Amino acid sequence: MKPSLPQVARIVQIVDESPRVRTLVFDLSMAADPGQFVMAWLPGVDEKPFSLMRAQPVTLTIARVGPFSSAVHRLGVGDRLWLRGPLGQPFILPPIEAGQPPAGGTNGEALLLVAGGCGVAPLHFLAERARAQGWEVWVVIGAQTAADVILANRFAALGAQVRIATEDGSRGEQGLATDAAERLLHSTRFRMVYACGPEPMLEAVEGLAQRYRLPAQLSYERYMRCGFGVCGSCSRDGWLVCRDGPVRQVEIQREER
Amino acid sequence: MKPSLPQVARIVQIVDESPRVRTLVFDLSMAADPGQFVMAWLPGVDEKPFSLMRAQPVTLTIARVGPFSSAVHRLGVGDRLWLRGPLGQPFILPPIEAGQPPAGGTNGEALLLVAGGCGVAPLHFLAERARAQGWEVWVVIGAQTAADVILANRFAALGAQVRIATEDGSRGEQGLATDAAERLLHSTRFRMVYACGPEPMLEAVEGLAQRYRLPAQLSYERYMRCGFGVCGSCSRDGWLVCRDGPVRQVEIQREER
Amino acid sequence: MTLADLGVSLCGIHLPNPLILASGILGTEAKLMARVARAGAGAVTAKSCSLLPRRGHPNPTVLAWEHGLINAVGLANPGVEAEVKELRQARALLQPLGTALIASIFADTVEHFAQVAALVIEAGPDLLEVNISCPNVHDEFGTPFAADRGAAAEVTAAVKEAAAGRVPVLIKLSPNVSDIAAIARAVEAAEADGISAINTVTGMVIDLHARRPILANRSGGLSGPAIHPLAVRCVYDIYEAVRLPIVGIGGVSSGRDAIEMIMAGATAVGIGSAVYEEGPEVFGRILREMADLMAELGYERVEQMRGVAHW
Amino acid sequence: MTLADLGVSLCGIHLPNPLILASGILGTEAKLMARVARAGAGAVTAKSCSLLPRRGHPNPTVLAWEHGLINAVGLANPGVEAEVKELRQARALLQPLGTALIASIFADTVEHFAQVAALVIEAGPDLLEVNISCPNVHDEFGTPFAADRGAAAEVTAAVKEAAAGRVPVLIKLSPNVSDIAAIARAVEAAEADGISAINTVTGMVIDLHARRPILANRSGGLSGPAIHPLAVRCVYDIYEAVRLPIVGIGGVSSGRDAIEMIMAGATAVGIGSAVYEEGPEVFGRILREMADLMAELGYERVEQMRGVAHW
Ligand SMILES: Cc1cc2nc3c(=O)[nH]c(=O)nc-3n(C[C@H](O)[C@H](O)[C@H](O)COP(=O)(O)OP(=O)(O)OC[C@H]3O[C@@H](n4cnc5c(N)ncnc54)[C@H](O)[C@@H]3O)c2cc1C
Ligand SMILES: Cc1cc2nc3c(=O)[nH]c(=O)nc-3n(C[C@H](O)[C@H](O)[C@H](O)COP(=O)(O)OP(=O)(O)OC[C@H]3O[C@@H](n4cnc5c(N)ncnc54)[C@H](O)[C@@H]3O)c2cc1C
Ligand SMILES: Cc1cc2nc3c(=O)[nH]c(=O)nc-3n(C[C@H](O)[C@H](O)[C@H](O)COP(=O)(O)O)c2cc1C
Ligand SMILES: Cc1cc2nc3c(=O)[nH]c(=O)nc-3n(C[C@H](O)[C@H](O)[C@H](O)COP(=O)(O)O)c2cc1C
Ligand code: FES
Ligand code: FES
Repeated sequence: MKPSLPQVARIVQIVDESPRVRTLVFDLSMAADPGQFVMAWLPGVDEKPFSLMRAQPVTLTIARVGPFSSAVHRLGVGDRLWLRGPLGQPFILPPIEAGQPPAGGTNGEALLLVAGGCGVAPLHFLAERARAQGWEVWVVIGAQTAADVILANRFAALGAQVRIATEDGSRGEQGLATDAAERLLHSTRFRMVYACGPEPMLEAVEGLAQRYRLPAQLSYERYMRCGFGVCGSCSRDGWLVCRDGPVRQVEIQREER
Repeated sequence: MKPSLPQVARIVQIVDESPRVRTLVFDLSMAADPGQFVMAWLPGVDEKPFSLMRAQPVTLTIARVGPFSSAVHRLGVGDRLWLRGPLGQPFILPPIEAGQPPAGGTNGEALLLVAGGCGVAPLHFLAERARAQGWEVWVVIGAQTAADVILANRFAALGAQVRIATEDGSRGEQGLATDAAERLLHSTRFRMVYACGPEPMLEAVEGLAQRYRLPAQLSYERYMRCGFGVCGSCSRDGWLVCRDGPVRQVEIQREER
Repeated sequence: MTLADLGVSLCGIHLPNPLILASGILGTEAKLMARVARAGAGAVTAKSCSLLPRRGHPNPTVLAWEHGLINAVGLANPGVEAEVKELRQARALLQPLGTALIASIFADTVEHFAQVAALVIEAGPDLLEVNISCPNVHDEFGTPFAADRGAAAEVTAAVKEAAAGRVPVLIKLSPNVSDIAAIARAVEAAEADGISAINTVTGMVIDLHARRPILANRSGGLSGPAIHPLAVRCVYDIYEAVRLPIVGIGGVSSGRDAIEMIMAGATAVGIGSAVYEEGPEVFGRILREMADLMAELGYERVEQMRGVAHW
Repeated sequence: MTLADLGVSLCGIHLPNPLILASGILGTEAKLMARVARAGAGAVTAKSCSLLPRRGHPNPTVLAWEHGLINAVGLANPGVEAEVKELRQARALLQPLGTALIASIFADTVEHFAQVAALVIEAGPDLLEVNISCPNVHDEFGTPFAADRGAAAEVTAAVKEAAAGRVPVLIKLSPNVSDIAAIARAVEAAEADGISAINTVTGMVIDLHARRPILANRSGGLSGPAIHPLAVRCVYDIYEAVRLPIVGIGGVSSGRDAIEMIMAGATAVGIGSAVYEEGPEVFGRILREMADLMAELGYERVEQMRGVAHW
């Protein structure tokens, strides 16, 4: 058995991304890939899963939505959280064929990342990896209102193309992230679609990917206990979010006619 | 914890060395060094330590002296014994300095092996290793009577110089192994003395080595339970035969005057 | 040697092979149980259910330490009403595969045990497992039913009456007792059809930096490789004490471990924590290892190995 | 942080550090105990002795499996008369090192416990440990003294009377019970000076080719890493139940494990099977790890950590 007890980690930096979302940087590094997650324990409070926003050092982007995330938001620099992981299956970048993508170029193919809510965290980690391999990366960040849009300039700093969609139109395009994604799919040649966010968004992205005949990788959330495929708490019809996921690979469907 | 449960092994060959001693060859190999031993289990009978006479394949030379060894002697080819090991500290060959010992030569230094009773078994393993490294090897085999002399021609076949001493003079020199050893120490320049046999013989060899200002390596026996330094059954004044030994390194003593 | 040769009969129910998914591992959903069945299990046990839904303990509830797992899920379950629906669906999915379905129940009182049993049987499981490792509320010390001969026998008798012969009843014993054979005898006298042994071993892991037990419940149940020799001893002791078939459970993660359980006296073998390392596919690997070992050892049928370590 | 800061007081006896060689490990000879003391142990416990010499069980008696050891040495010992000589010699060798000496006894009846106690005390050990994990011959089921509140209390009272205040008495409890805290309370009521917990956990390893348990005694006692969380839980439960000092024993093989025991409530920590991996030098390594961890956690004295996992 590979041990997976929680490791203590100290917060070394806190960045407020929005009124409800902050990014915590820890004094701990892990060998992990984008899309993988950790179980974060706050003694006496709870233990919950969070996607890695970065692994070296470990960085989490956490929305204040309930008791546990609120308790985490009350922590300051120097305070501790206990982490176990990395857990789960990561996003996979498309294999690079000989000489492709050329440094700085894309050979006409790009990666499309669609993020809703805290889904930006693992997708930022993915964008970083993809850019390092030379991929052209397009990101659509969806939010309800301008104040909820997070990490946009961080993506831009990576050299990714950023599109913002807010439901109230207060920043970027007005509408859902998937509307903005569809407009991009019209105009640009993509190799793969990645998405992380609320389940209705993932469903819509899956539909889009199918329509545009692209493979997709979608990251899901479920209540978790073990985080490693034993307790059955996170089952989606027999598919375990913690072990088989959180990232689900969707192949290009054969056309039905 | 490295596991050390018994492994089943089948006897593939039996060689009668004397009326009381036979050599059993098993269908099992171990990474082990001369001087190391195994615990041999016969279900429903007992478990006892035996020195490896060879490790690849595992070979044991066993004297019929009591209940367990008699039970082992009743086994035939195809029968099974259960072995755990290798255990204990091995004999160590002297470090080879650059170009020494020259292939086939000895630079005027040889190794002296003194064997009593079943002590021949680990010393045969040692002789094999030493010869392979090019050492000149002298062996003294002690026994009560000619019928008890074992493995003599096997040593000879390795190219070792063999001296036999029997207490009744029925084969080789008359007297104790240590008497014959002393005569050799007079005439030949040795680098190291190795001995395995009854404890009084080991004591005498230690005395000889000290007199001739040679380092010695002596292999001891004690009743054993765990075989790995936990139960304390095999203690010789705090020195554990199973774990610290069975081979004891005796450095050249400073001259007292 | 084909996999068909691994078939066994447990309380008159045919299992295509002796490996059973243990309760509480992946037994929360019909489709998940079907997945484990497809991976090779001869039977699957559902997560234990109670009369009313239970949220279970707060997290952390399940951890992996160096030599096994520790959990204090706290018997979270959706209650027997929802469970019956899940079991019905599971039954439909398992039937074509030939995999047996085992329902598992627990309760806080003897009466509630009987009630849940009567309700859960409506779903038509092939066997009913009764988890008596929960505290006995009739007992002033809160001793678990499984730690008391009288309480264990009472639960057994009540569930047997509720089952009314419609389904064989397995009583699942706890290793946290000084004499598991005595409990087994009491349960046999109360006419259990079989025994499952063992449930988890109570333990605790403390985090030095947090200065407290990691599990929110403080203590939890140890499972996995660390408890295997303890489980083998329990099965061995029970086999000496009673004539009932035994489902041997505890730290089985290889064909060797499974056959060891059978030689100790088990009719079938539960697999729980081993799912941790490699997922449901662990069933296929253990079955292949069992078949290879049986060929090596010269056995043709699983029953030939049962109890041979007793002499 | 110097090693001196690791000193603790156990039942009024000063130990230079909290690590104690557990009974039955390397405790057969005075010179062997002295060697362990030189390797760093704060106290050493001798192998348990009985009134008369005992050969113990035939081999195999001690095995290493993947996650620990299993043994059925069968309490082989030279009898109390020879033991007293060995203990006297041990005492002479340990005194200059500042290492405490703990005698260990067992017997088949309450009366014999008192007799061995009275005799062994003549050797002048610093503490007396009473191993009650052996079967109680007064009990019709052969229940171990450690599994029965009444029997445990009786032995405690008898040994305390024999000791007559000349040496503090530690009662060593078995984990093979359903409620170790209840036994601890009984032992406290009978005026034990401290509790050692735990002894080994009963288990079994079967060899598939031999088709039988490997130990000649069939079952044996599990120790080492596999039992550590079980031992921590026992110490935690006992600490909640009684006010006596506790020697926490079971699977301790690192500074982390030792501090975990202390946080669970242990005053001192027994080390047995960990000797398997690296010999008596394991004491030095664990002490260094403890010192480093205490510095990291901000503790200056061992007592500051005691029981902090309770809140
Ligand atoms: C694989 C995985 C990765 C995750 N990664 C992240 C992450 O990177 N950042 C993050 O903040 N959370 C993430 N979560 C969610 C996180 O685990 C918790 O569910 C979240 O912190 C809420 O816990 P709580 O106790 O504070 O509130 P709860 O009481 O559990 O939830 C309060 C309400 O908020 C809703 N909610 C839960 N999560 C979110 C969310 N992320 N955004 C909006 N509403 C939510 C719940 O459905 C509920 O209605 C992830 C979950 C999974 C399974
Ligand atoms: C490290 C180690 C290596 C050993 N290697 C070998 C080996 O290679 N071959 C081997 O035959 N034995 C070897 N032995 C001895 C072996 O373990 C048993 O002691 C021996 O087989 C006797 O066991 P038994 O039950 O048959 O007789 P027991 O009843 O134990 O002994 C009967 C009598 O024979 C004596 N005796 C024990 N061993 C011998 C012996 N080798 N020669 C003559 N008398 C003896 C005993 O002292 C006793 O008086 C070794 C022992 C140790 C500790
Ligand atoms: C996470 C988890 C949850 C469990 N839940 C239950 C349960 O609900 N009912 C039950 O009878 N046993 C439950 N158990 C115990 C197992 O069924 C099994 O008896 C135990 O884990 C030993 O087997 P193993 O070592 O193969 O895991 C659970 C075990 C684990 C690890
Ligand atoms: C080989 C062996 C012999 C033992 N003999 C005794 C004994 O004589 N008396 C006793 O009280 N405990 C005995 N024990 C139990 C240990 O003292 C200790 O309680 C147990 O091994 C748990 O600690 P550990 O995991 O550190 O080994 C023995 C343990 C082993 C492994
Ligand atoms: S959280 Fe336990 S199986 Fe996914
Ligand atoms: S045989 Fe157990 S210590 Fe040597």
